[in-house]
Amino acid sequence: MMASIVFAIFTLLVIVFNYYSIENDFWFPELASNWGALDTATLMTLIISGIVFVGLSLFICYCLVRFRHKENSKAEYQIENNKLESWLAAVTTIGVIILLAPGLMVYSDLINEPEDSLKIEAIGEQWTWSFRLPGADGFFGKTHPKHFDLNNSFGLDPTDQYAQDDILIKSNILHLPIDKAVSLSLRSKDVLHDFYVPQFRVKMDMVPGQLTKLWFEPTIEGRYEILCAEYCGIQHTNMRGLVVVESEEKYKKWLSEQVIFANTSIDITSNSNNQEILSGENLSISLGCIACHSLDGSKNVGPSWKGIFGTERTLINGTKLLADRLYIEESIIKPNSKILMGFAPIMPIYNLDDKELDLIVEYIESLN
Amino acid sequence: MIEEKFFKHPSFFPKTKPDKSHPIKLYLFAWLALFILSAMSYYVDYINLEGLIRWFLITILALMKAGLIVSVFMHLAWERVALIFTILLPPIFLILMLAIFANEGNAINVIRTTFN
Amino acid sequence: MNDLVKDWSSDVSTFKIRWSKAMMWIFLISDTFIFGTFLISYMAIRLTVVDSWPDTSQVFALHIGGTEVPLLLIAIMTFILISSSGTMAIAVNAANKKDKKKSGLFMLLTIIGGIAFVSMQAFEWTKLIIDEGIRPWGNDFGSQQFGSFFFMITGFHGLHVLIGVIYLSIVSKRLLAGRYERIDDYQIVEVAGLYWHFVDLVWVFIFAFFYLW
Amino acid sequence: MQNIQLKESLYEGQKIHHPKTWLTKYIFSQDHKTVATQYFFLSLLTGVVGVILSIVMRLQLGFPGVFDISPDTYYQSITMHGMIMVIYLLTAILLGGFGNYLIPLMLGARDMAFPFVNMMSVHFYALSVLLLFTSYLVPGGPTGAGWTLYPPQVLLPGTPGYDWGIVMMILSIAVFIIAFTMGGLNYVTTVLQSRARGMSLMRMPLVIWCIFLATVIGLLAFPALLVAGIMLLLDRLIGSSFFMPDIFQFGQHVTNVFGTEYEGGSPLLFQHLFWFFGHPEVYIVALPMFGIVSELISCHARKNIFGYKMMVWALIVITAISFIVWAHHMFVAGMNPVLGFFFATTTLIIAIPTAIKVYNWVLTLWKGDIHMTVPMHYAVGFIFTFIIGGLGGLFLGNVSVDVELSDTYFVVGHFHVVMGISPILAMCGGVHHWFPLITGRTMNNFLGKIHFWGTFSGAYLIYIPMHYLGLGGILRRYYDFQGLAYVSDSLKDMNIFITLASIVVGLIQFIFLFNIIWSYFKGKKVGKNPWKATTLEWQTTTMPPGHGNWPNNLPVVHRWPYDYSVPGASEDYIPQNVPINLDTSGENSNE
Repeated sequence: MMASIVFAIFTLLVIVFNYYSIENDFWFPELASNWGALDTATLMTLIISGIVFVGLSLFICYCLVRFRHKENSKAEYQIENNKLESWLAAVTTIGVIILLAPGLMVYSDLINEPEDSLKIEAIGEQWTWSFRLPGADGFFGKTHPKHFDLNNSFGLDPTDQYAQDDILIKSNILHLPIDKAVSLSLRSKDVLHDFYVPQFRVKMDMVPGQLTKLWFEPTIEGRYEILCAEYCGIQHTNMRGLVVVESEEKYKKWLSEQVIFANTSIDITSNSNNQEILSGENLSISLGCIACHSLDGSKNVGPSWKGIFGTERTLINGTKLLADRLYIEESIIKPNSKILMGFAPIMPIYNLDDKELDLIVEYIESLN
Repeated sequence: MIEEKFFKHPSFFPKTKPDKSHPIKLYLFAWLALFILSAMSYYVDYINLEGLIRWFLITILALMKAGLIVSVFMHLAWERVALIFTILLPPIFLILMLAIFANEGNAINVIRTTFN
Repeated sequence: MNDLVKDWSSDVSTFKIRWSKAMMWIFLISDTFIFGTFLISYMAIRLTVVDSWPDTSQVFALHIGGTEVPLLLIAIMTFILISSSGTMAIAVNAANKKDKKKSGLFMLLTIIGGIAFVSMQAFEWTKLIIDEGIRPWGNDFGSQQFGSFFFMITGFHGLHVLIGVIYLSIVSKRLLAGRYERIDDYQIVEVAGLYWHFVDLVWVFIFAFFYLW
Repeated sequence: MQNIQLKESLYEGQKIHHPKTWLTKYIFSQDHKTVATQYFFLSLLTGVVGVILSIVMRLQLGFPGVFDISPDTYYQSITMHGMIMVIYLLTAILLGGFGNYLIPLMLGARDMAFPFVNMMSVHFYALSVLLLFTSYLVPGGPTGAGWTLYPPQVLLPGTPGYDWGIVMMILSIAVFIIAFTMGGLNYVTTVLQSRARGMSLMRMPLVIWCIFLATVIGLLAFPALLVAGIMLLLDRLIGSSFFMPDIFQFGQHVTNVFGTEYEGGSPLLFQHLFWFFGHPEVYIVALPMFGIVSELISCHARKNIFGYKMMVWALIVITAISFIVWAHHMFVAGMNPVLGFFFATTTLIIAIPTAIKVYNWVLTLWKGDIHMTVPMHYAVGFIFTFIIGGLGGLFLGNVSVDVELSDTYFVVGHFHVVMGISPILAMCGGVHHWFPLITGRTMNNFLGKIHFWGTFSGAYLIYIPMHYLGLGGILRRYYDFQGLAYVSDSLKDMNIFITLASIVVGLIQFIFLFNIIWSYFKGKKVGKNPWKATTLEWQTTTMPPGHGNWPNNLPVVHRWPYDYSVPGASEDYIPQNVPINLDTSGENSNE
């Protein structure tokens, strides 16, 4: 008796919590793309399964009360009732079909991208994003992992003529025109990532060594976060980007400011000090240093670079030493030789040549 | 009566040793057949058949050899039907796995050849 | 078919065979899945990789007096393994007839065949590693997965053969010592035979799909 | 008089080695009951570690930064928690523990078919657990790649334990698979080959059916995991690249241990292999729960399980289909999109037999004579949680809904309802039910009810909210949620609430452990067959059963296992080994 009442209470608690969560925004984020169909499918499943759950649960509670043990009460002896069971099976089957059929239809839209869509490539790496557009000729240049290096962080084939006018966006901010279908080709440089914008609903993994596809159509102007939805290492949480949905002309203006492949990879050759700071910055971005070393002094996986140059540092074993050029270079080449107090020895070894080392150190120094 | 039903039931006195008094000749025959089949599949490679015909022949010959070993050497041909079915049904899952993996492998290969 | 239903609905024992034999059969199904998964993964990767797969008949060729005979060693190994399987079958047959001497003799022949097979495989590995310079991380013939798959699959199969040899030696020793005669029960010989034939069976597929395909 | 001395030939190999020393009695015992107990306590021990790890995670999520839990620790905890719970606790306790104890007793056999192999199995299991925990001692600590161990990150810097933790993990899993195979061969052979006279397959209790089929699934599914593990290990140790494509990480091309670059491998292949094992694994855990619950409901509602034949066939269908649905874990993993249609369909098809089982449990309650004993509480609670879990499966199996919900907390909530709370309820119910058989004493009802209500309400308070977080797009495996614009502020409070709830529930589990120990010494002594159950294990002459289970003659089975409340019968239950002609219920007995 008591038990069944409590069971019933918990059942109803689920419904109550439904309202609570809608009140407190544990509910679909604001929809900013054409994929309302996904929400509809989810909502439909939620309603149907909710009805089934409440129905079955309350029926069980009723049984527990109605047929609880009393003095000389005896259970009915019925082995089976195939008619009833086949009815139940049939009803379930129909329900399943009702759920599945729309789902499959939506899915077929999901995997067939429209012809006239805007072609963009998104590249994931630990732990940041970068993007590439085909440029004037409308064709992506060929890429291959073996082309990756510090100056060619997109792995473009330098000899491919299609590649020359590809627009490279090294920052993790992507601008998109509103009401235009975008088809993303997703690549990964290192590990599994997953391109996910909650307001766009769709998500797809980025798998190294192959290429995956995803398409959506932004419908509301605004700035939306890009998140990594597939676990990709200790900084998984901080792998964020920004997609800015704006009007056509703004988008055109932004596009015109971006560099194309032919004009990149000139930084390291020049010599003036100012240039070096700039290219040191680029280097630190393309190396992914800033994923772990913040530039604003905030503590991250690694110590922040802001204002460390020339200060006194305390190592794990308690010894203090001055963070001079030599120390920083050593920490880059042999990262785990001197571990700072309060940090884990997880930094990978970077075998850079002297020029690149100088650039990085100069850059760190310039942050003071 | 229930007891009679039980005692008459064949499963009470199972043949713990199924009759396997096959003549040695049978094994020698299977042996010979295996040699010939192996030689044939080796020959398929030796004369450098290419394409579908090669793959078809290799697979067929391998399956024939496997059939010989399982049925004659491993005595499955003379086991009870229940056992035969139990042995031969599970590999169906492997065949399905093969189909899916082949599809997947092809898809990735296409991607790599087109985009790299 | 009627038999099928009767067995499955019978009590006590479904297969009407001895426990050890039933256990071996079930184990062999599980093992089939291991080797099946190995070969299917091999197929998947071979379909996936872009650079060409090495021409096996060239890689495994043997130079006899200047002329290059493709896959000769493998052919001989196949021959030996099939023969050992045949001798094992005869040994089992003899054991069922409670013929201790004959059964033991043919089991010894089987063991010799197994040892020969393993040693030839060892020779093949050294040849490939030292002469052809094939490594798990690359080779001069083509896709670098070739080496790793070759060493993994043949290695795993060779391990099975080795275990089989040890297993058979124990069984044959006990057989000739007359242990099974005393309890008048030669079942275990048949069980060992099942295992050995399975090893042969796996080799058939490795031969077909790795060496010839 | 029906117990006829059986021919030796049927029961060959059943030489009972009676233990001589303490060592052979408790450590190297070949008695299936002792082996079961060893499995039970070992897996409970690892389970305690798993619970502690989950508390560590929840503390970080509830109070980010307060307890100074580093990302390494967090992700290592996730990985170890998942592995321990899914493989080392649930698989081991449901098959190794319950399976070992119940199969011979319920089938009327003297012991497992191969007692020595059985003993080896539990010792290998102990070894695998040892290896698992030694991964905390190797440099870099245990692997932190998540329990799915996805390459390439599992072998790359930037993931904790990428160098030695993963090696230990794979070795441990390999040893576990050996142990499981030893045990599994035993269960299958015993069920198929050494049943009591009259015990046809269609007279087996459902729990035996379920454990049998779960073992079959395991024997066919674990090979895939073994192969995947071996290939991963080779990638790590001998520089092959099965799963490793050409990788450019942290500004340099990643090289293997021999200094050459990885090239051409396919990460997706691992995911396929892993889930070819991983999805059947769900049913390896689920089927035994089904079985236990069926027994409890039928026995404590004093009513035969409704539609026994339908239940058995549903089980067989589930077993078959469970092998062709695996890729619904990979809808957004970048596999060939066309496959999505196939796997979505098969996945929703498997919902039908599962639903039939639920209906039959409910219909068993209908017009029953329900005794709300503690085991019955657990059983009914299981039905509730399992309905939630099953319906959650409808979301994630349906491909387009899954695109929206995968990698969110909806998934976490779903599989914790299905494989977290439901197994706990089924397990504890089973322990409460069979404890008298094992010890001759009953467990304390009061403690039992506290534990039940605590765990059950915990299931609702912890996991129902998680489903809604998932609808809100909150991603799983996140270290913290600071600075996410689309996340509502109330998420913080919700996380704190969930954390507190989970800590309480975690502590409540220790009440159950205490209850076991306390009742073992102080529990109320009961006579034979306290629940008035029909199945064979309660019909042994001594309780707890002695070594060899049946002192002189093996029982003979005359009826199906659910003859409760048979009309015209003197008692409201008729044990399986009571001849039909001694009772008026012959025609009813589902022959």
